[in-house]
Amino acid sequence: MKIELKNISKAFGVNQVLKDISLTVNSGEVHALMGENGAGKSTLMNILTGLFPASGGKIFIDGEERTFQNPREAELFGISFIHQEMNSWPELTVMENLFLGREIKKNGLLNNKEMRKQSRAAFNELGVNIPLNVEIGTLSVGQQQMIEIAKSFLSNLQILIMDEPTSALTERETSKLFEVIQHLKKRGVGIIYISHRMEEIFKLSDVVTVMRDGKVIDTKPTKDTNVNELVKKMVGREITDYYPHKNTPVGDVTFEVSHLESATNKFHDISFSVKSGEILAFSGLMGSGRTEVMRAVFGIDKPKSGVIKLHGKPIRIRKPLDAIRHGIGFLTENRKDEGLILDFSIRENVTLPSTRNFVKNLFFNTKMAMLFVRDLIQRLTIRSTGTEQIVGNLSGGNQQKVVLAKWVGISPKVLILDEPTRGVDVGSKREIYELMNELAGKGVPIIMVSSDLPEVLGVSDRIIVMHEGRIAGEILGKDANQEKIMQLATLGE
Amino acid sequence: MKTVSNFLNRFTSLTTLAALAVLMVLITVMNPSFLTTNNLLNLLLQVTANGFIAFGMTFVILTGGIDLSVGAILALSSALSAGMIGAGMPLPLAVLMCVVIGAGLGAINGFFIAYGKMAPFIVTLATQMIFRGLTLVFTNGNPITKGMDGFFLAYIGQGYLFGIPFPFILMIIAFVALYVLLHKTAFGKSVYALGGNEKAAYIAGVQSNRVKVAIYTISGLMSAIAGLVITSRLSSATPQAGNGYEMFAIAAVVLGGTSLMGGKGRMSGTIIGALIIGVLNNGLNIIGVSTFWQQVVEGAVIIVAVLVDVIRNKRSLQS
Amino acid sequence: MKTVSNFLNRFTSLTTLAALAVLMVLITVMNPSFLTTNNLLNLLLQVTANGFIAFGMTFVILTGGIDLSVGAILALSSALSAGMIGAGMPLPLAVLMCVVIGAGLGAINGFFIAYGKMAPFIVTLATQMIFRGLTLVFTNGNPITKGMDGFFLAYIGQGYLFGIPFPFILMIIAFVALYVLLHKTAFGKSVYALGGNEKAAYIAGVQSNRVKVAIYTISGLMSAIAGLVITSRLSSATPQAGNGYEMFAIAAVVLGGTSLMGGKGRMSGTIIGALIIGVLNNGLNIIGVSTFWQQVVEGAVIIVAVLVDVIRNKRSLQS
Amino acid sequence: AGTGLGSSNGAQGTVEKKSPSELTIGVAISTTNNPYFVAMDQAIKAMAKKNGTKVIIADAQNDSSTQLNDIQNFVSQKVDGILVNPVDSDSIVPAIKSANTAGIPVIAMDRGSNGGTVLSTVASDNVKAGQMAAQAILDAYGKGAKVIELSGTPGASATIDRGNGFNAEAKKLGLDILSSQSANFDRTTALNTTQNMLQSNSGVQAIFSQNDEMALGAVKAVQAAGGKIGIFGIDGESETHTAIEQGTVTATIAQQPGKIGEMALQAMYDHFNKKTVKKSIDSPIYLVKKDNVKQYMW
Ligand SMILES: Nc1ncnc2c1ncn2[C@@H]1O[C@H](COP(=O)(O)OP(=O)(O)OP(=O)(O)O)[C@@H](O)[C@H]1O
Ligand SMILES: Nc1ncnc2c1ncn2[C@@H]1O[C@H](COP(=O)(O)OP(=O)(O)OP(=O)(O)O)[C@@H](O)[C@H]1O
Ligand SMILES: O[C@@H]1[C@H](O)[C@H](O)CO[C@H]1O
Ligand SMILES: [Mg+2]
Ligand SMILES: [Mg+2]
Repeated sequence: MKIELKNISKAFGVNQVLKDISLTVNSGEVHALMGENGAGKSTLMNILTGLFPASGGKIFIDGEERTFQNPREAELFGISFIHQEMNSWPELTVMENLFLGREIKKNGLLNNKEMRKQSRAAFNELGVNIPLNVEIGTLSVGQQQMIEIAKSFLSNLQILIMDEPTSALTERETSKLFEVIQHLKKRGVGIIYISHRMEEIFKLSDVVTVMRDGKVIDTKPTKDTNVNELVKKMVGREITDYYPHKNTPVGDVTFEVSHLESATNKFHDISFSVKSGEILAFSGLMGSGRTEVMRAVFGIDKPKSGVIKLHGKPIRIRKPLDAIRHGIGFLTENRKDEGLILDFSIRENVTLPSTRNFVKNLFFNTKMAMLFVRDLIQRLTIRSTGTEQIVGNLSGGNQQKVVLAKWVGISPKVLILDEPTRGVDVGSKREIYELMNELAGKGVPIIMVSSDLPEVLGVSDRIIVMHEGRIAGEILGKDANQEKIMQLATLGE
Repeated sequence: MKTVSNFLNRFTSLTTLAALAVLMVLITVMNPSFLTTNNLLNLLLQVTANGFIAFGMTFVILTGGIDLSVGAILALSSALSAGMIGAGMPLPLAVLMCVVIGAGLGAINGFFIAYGKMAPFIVTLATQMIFRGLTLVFTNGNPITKGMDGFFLAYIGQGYLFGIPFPFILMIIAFVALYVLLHKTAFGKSVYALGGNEKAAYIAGVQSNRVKVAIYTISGLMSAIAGLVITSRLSSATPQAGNGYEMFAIAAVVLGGTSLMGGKGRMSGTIIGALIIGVLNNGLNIIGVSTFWQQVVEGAVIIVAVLVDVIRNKRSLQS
Repeated sequence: MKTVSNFLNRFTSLTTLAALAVLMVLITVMNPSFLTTNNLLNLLLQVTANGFIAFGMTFVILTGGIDLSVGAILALSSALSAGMIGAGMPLPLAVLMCVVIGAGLGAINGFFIAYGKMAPFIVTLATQMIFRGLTLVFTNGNPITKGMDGFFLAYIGQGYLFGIPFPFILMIIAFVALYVLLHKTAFGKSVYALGGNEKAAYIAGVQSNRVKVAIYTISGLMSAIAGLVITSRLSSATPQAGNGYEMFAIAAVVLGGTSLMGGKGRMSGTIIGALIIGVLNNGLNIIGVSTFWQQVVEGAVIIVAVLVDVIRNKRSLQS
Repeated sequence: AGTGLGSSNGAQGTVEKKSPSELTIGVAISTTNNPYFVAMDQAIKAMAKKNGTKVIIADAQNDSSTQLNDIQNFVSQKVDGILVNPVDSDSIVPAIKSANTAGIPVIAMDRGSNGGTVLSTVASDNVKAGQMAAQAILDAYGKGAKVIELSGTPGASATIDRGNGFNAEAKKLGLDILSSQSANFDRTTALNTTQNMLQSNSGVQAIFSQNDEMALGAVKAVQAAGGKIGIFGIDGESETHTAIEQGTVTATIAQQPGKIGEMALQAMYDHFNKKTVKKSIDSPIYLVKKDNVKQYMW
């Protein structure tokens, strides 16, 4: 199958997000799509698969013009789209999720036997083993992502679109996915692969298209380009160091956690401390309990026992508000569920944890809030139409930056970041690191949970590695390398 | 033992079942005449009207919707078909018409909700007023009794089959049919999908508008059947029939463990929920609780039953 | 002109205002006596009870909740304080007690909803039954009139200030106070946030449980004030007072453009919504629409008004 | 309308003699949402207590099928007799029949049954009450008097009967009925509805209210409007008596709900004492005006 997008344009109201885009994708090739946050990648794919209509332009499939009315129609035609944000039903079982909207019937009733058979076949092809009758809400994010991928195997797959599929996968799951992609390619499936991870692009793709500001900047065979060239085309300028140098010294211990014990058996005996101006990374495999630790520290989940100290004094945190009052900020890893109110504006989202700062004489001062948020939008280069834009209409990466702005906005004394750069483009990542350095420079201790090893190695002063709910070890940033971390993370398994 | 409880747990919420059992034991202790065959048969009969409506309501609530117009649909479809009977339409045809009218009124709700993108609460609140008003206009406020005692109609609400009230058997048939529809067909899955995540449902190709029209149609249809049973039992169609029934049906569904947010719940819970409400109504009478206190007790039982369910779910999440 | 419409648009939904205007024009055409000062003053007076309740309901609905117990709270707080008056409590104190009781009953709802993690619909359905039952128990089913004609109480519902009915002035005061609370304070922000995404709001430091208790308390308190006005207007507290008022209040809130899903809406819309319902009730009486048809017309107006709003919103999104 | 099924209870001679203290009586009330029925309910309870009779009271909340359930529950509990105040006279028939089949004697209160067999009907005539109200208005204001009507809950039998009686008689007597609106038998609703009706109808001389609750609401509307309008109710609530004394209500057609209840229970006692019970016991209705207000009270 050959897909040709010709002169596609799209405007949301006055916001012209796609301008005259042309792109060709062939079967049997992996076509990487790159571009800054908000460049229009997801929107383009949504148009191709019939989720939105285009404002202009045409789509040709094998030379014939075609417009899909809805995603299902595209899928029946062989074009599957694994969205950036997962579209699943946590309360339904794995098999129900797999077959929703495409159930196999026999005499009008569900043919569970056949569906089970096909599910197993799809999982086999993916090389995963997931039980079929558990609710998927109880599975890890990685497993859920694998199910999304398995879904596309159930149809007559000809073109597969993946929008940042690895952002929630473990190393092992990621390499499994890459094997699958190679296999699909051999089967003649064409793949459109959207990612902000350079190494993946070079490992996987045959062709790469770079988008910027809703336009195609260039399309090239991957082998004819390199990281620096791609970055320059995406960002419009040269980036030399991806992990800006942090040159502020580390001070005294300011924040301490000792003997923290999970109430639900997710982690045990967690003790650590952070010094002022220090960036402490938590590394480990997914599911090792890092997020759970931070949730307990921040008062979202109640720990069984443990002591938290700020500046040497024990503090009680029973709910997030207590933590916020002590100046602790926590960027959660799941922006859609826990980070944002999608229907609200950027201003409303950003000022939520710092509402009290804008109250003057009992009343909330909206003007002040707008100025404040405008400033943060600039600082974090959030691509938007202004402080009043609805967050749900931002691109994924820009939504992530709004969550960050929210916590930077409380002027934190301690900042906890869980996967802070998930879905963020290279240029913006660098800005986030700079911001972290700047805060550290002011003496703010920063705890960063990250599954991105280069990032962990690139920005942290010290690294704690977790394994199955316990701290497996600690390495200074300057002594660390991938092997050492992985060894602790797996305890040599 | 373990497997029985496992089976039951898969079939319905054990808490709800336990609540029902506790209630029945308490009432029996206070007045043993509760546990006579005769009274239990009455109980089954009394549960049917709410049962039918609550089954339809389960579909509606599973999609995250609500149907406040069920009682008014019951009245209007009964009145119109009673009028047809009075005008000489053969009973079987009139019964069929009643069901068709109920389904049609439900479809009107569904149409506004799906294609008008309006909140189910407000649409069905408005149609409740409209349908009830039309019932009054049509009946001129009077009960309709002419020609209402033919055997065919009488049997629907008053007949017995193998010593069991026929409407209860009808209710079990409806239950099985809707159970299969909800749990064993693609349509059923799309009902859950819509309630769980409408956007995802759209992307997966669920035809949300059609599904919505269908579930409100089912709800209307079930209300009409409940109307038939009542009309038959009373040998008359009254303009005030079904007034306030929406609340009992919703209570039955929620007591049965279905979430008002949609996406979560089971048909089997609803039948237990309806039984709890039936037992309460019947039992409080039998033990002679004064009428003013009856409402208080009913409200309290609802709170306690739902609270226990919430606590149990929380506990099971943690373990 | 542009700025006026801009201002209004920021203040409230223009569609709702337009619907109100159209309705008033239509009624005036059919019977000019609608547009007399006298009738308009009556209208204002008649809107107050629903107005108070709908203001409280706006907070509740903004958090994605619902309060079905408002009418029962109105009755119970009125009856209890009327009983106190009968027992010789000084009027100002009894009036204060009425408000305190209403707030307390609302807090009970909030407590179950927040700390019991139960669905607002089911909690307030159950407390509706409980509070109404207790009212009947307390009053023994009879109106309370003893000592109800003291000036202080009479003024609340029957007084005039500068030629305007005092309860309307009271309603405007409540409106302004709640408007400021909702739109200009940190508390108001947390009400919206809770309705927008409860989890995210909680993590951002919103004390969801406390906010919930607070909003149901406000709703109970407003219901009690509505009860005071009614008791004062009738010089008696009746056990059936407020029956079904929840539906009018919810309708006013939704007509005013507040989403039943929570997170979106405005106080100012609610006042227009309440006026629309008041104009309908008053106007249909005045133009002499037959009792049976009144419900039909009211239901139809609600549907049309909400539908027009949906269409307008869709249009404004597309442009 | 009688039916063929009624013969089952013709066996008055075979009734087992029982004293009041040996009896269990089921009482099915249409609704206790109204002082009128509360009075009936309380009178029955008080009298039963005095005589050592066990009564079980069921409130149908104005729903016919709930009332059928209530009566079937009585039947399955094998009560000795049933007093029923029907939600409406048509839809009560199957309930009466099921008691007939079980051989349990039934006495209807306040409203009759259009089928089945009742031992007796103790009622005041609602049609007549409406007619009396029309007559009273004529007496006070003469031919051509301008009247507005507050009607009860749409579809309720009292609404229908009183409305029919009143309107037919008013036509005959030459009253000028300007408008009729429902206020649901409810006081608050009546206050607003009356205000609105006074607004659109000028020169109103009298208000006919189908019950006292609404009449008391109308009083407030008339007071607020500041005119002098005659108000005529039905029921005879004690509060209305006070209002008549004070002159805010002109007259009411008093029924005696408590008496109805007592007479019904007495008839049941008589039945079990093997006395003959009259098929129809008329609970008299009275026109209560200022001059005879002390005479009749609930
Ligand atoms: N529904 C919508 N309404 C209005 N604007 C929208 C909508 N969806 C997307 N946009 C805007 O379109 C632009 C492109 O967004 P898109 O999601 O396609 O970016 P992206 O390239 O996928 O970015 P990311 O890498 O962050 O995922 C953004 O400026 C975004 O704000
Ligand atoms: N063994 C498990 N089975 C299923 N779900 C799990 C398991 N362990 C963790 N989870 C879930 O996966 C999510 C992430 O896990 P957790 O927070 O423990 O690990 P993490 O180290 O932060 O990993 P991540 O990189 O995914 O954030 C949590 O929501 C948790 O509930
Ligand atoms: O007879 C009663 C009373 O008059 C009451 O006020 C309303 O219902 C009627 O049936
Ligand atoms: Mg994207
Ligand atoms: Mg994590």
